[in-house]
Amino acid sequence: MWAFLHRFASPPHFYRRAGAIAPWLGWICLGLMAAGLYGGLVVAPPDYQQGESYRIIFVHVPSAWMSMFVYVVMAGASAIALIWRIKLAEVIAIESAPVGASFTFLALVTGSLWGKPMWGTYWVWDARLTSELILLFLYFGVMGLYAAIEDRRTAGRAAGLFAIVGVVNIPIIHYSVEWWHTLHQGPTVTKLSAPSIHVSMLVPLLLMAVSFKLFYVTVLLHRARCGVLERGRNAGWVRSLLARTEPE
Amino acid sequence: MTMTESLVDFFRMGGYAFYVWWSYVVVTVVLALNFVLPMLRHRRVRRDLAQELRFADRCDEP
Amino acid sequence: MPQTELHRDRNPLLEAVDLSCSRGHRTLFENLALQVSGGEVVQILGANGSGKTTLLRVLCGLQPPAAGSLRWRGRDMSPGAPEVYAEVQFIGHAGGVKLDLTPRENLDVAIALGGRPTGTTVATALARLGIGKFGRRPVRTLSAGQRQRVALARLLTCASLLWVLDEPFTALDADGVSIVDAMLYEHIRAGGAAIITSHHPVALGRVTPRPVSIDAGA
Amino acid sequence: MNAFIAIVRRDLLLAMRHRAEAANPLLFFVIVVALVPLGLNPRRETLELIAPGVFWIGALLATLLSLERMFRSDFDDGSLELMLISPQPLPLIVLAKILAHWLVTGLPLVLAAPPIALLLGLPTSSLAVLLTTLVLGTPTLSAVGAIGVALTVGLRRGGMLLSLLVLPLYIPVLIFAASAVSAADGLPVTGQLYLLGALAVLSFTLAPLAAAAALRISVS
Repeated sequence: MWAFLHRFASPPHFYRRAGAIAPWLGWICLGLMAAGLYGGLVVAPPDYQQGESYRIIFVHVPSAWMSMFVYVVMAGASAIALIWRIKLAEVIAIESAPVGASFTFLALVTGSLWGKPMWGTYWVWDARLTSELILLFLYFGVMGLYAAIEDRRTAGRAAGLFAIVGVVNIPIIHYSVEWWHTLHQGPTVTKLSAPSIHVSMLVPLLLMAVSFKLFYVTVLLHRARCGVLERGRNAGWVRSLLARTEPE
Repeated sequence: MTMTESLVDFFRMGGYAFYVWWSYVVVTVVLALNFVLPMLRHRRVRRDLAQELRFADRCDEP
Repeated sequence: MPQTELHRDRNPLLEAVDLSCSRGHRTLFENLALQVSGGEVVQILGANGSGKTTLLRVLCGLQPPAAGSLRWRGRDMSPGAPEVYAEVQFIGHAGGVKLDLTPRENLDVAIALGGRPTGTTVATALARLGIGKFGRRPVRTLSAGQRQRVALARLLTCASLLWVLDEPFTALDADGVSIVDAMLYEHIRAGGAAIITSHHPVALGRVTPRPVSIDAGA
Repeated sequence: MNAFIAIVRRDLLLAMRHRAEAANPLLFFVIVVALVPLGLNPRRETLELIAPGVFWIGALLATLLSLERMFRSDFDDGSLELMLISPQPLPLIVLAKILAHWLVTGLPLVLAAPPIALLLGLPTSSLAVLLTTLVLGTPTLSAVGAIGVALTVGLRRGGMLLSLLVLPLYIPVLIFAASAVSAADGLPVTGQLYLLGALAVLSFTLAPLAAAAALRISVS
């Protein structure tokens, strides 16, 4: 197992393997997303309470799940990069940050668009939305730190360390925001969680969740190929790769 | 319910058309950007590196 | 340049095996092999920007190399290993001297950080470097050469096997150079070693440093 | 152990040599607190409602303002490299820097709290709780801030980025401290104080390790 991982982690291998896998994952993700959307928008019955507006959960909830999932993957990859000094793990961590930030932004936008019909205002200091907002700041922190430091290697390791510090703080922040929210609970705030899930709603939701995960992996593979290329610009394999494709 | 009526009803989303469709539009746009931008960046990086390589060969830097 | 290896009985103090370093995307040097044994002074020669300072910082473990490995007394040197730091003294360009403190206060802190005082008192160390009477004035009021001497005084007050000095002679006058030359001489006679960098070869009276060029890799 | 004391003593000595500069965080804090009634209205009941939050946000910003000084001068004159090269454990040295920073910034905030609380019309009954939250909270601010400073010490204009990194991490302290002070007269506050204590212990043990690793990365 370790030998395979080590071989896969070597940039040239990764560059080729990722190039091969990415298109397949892309198509599977598209298929699942189409099925999920069809199931969610057409098949699923309207909710007895919220009518049709609840259909936003098919993008809101998967985005929220993904925003958290990507941060944990980023922190994990950063830990691997810092402890075992694997360049590929550092590239994966750094390239995941923008995708995670996009999912967090989507969770916030869809959350507030869903909040308007339900609570009458676009933004409510609901515990989960507030945690998402803070998570977005943490993402900007990682990306800001990476962009601020000139040397790519130092920048990658510093941003990775902040991702690890962030992942340790997320449960603390989430708990304190939940606690703070119950302290100042508005009288009629209904929970943002999905209404009691009927199977006809659950299936599309899961389909969308899986397709979002595949989307993340596909985009990550593309971005990581770019990162690996940039990182190894004066490495031998990059020279031979480029010389081969653009013959003099 | 004729075809067009059910279609119109589908897009009305029980009066919440604005919120539902706008959130789906935003999701589609952001996901599309996330998919397309790395492609462009990849092409640009390859072009820059290749060009850099060619420049290096031409003035045979040590 | 063939490696004229004086075969010591024990392993060399510090050994770098095909070390390579880069700054940003530019590779400074590649597969550089370097061996430093007790009782010798190695002088790293190289043009500006050839990575001399980076090499010194890598040798002291301040900076991880892009590739290659370092061995301290034959054992692999994991970065940040305390047993190595107890033996190494590094004086960089900035010298590590606080301008608002007096030389005495600076040296007291250095001793507390260094961990192994040599018994030479702060006063004698400062006197040895010719700045005995400035001991109680803020370093801010001293000249660049005198500040460099305050930093160098650290070598006398903290025991260490390997001195890593980045351009120690630039701010020093002839008198200062001869003092450092004497210090180096005593240090290597006591079995210590030193790595120094300098733009131009320095006429050292008693010590003949072994030049190592950073480009050729020796 | 004497390395720890030497670093704390050295930093206090340096702060004394720049006594004027050491007072800046406190003056900043007073001005921020004084601005609020001018911005809103000075009537007692509105002030009382927002006083705890304003107080703690002021403390947060004052600490943030002075964080830069923790490693900046050491980075510039090379003594940071001296610390990294020293055989003494780096987290211990970082803890000494955090303690020194708190003594110069956090302690004055705690001592100046009573008169400033009057400025904001905080009831004297909640003063005791305010002081407890400050004593527990401000060291945590210094410790967590040390991680952010260590990450941005290599940057010339790291100030703005430092606040983006550190403020999200300050949120739990702000929530528990401000709510403890506002619930002080009458409602039980032990829950918040225990949590503040837990945050303090957590940050004293983990922050020096993270900051030490960050320093090694930033200096390399």
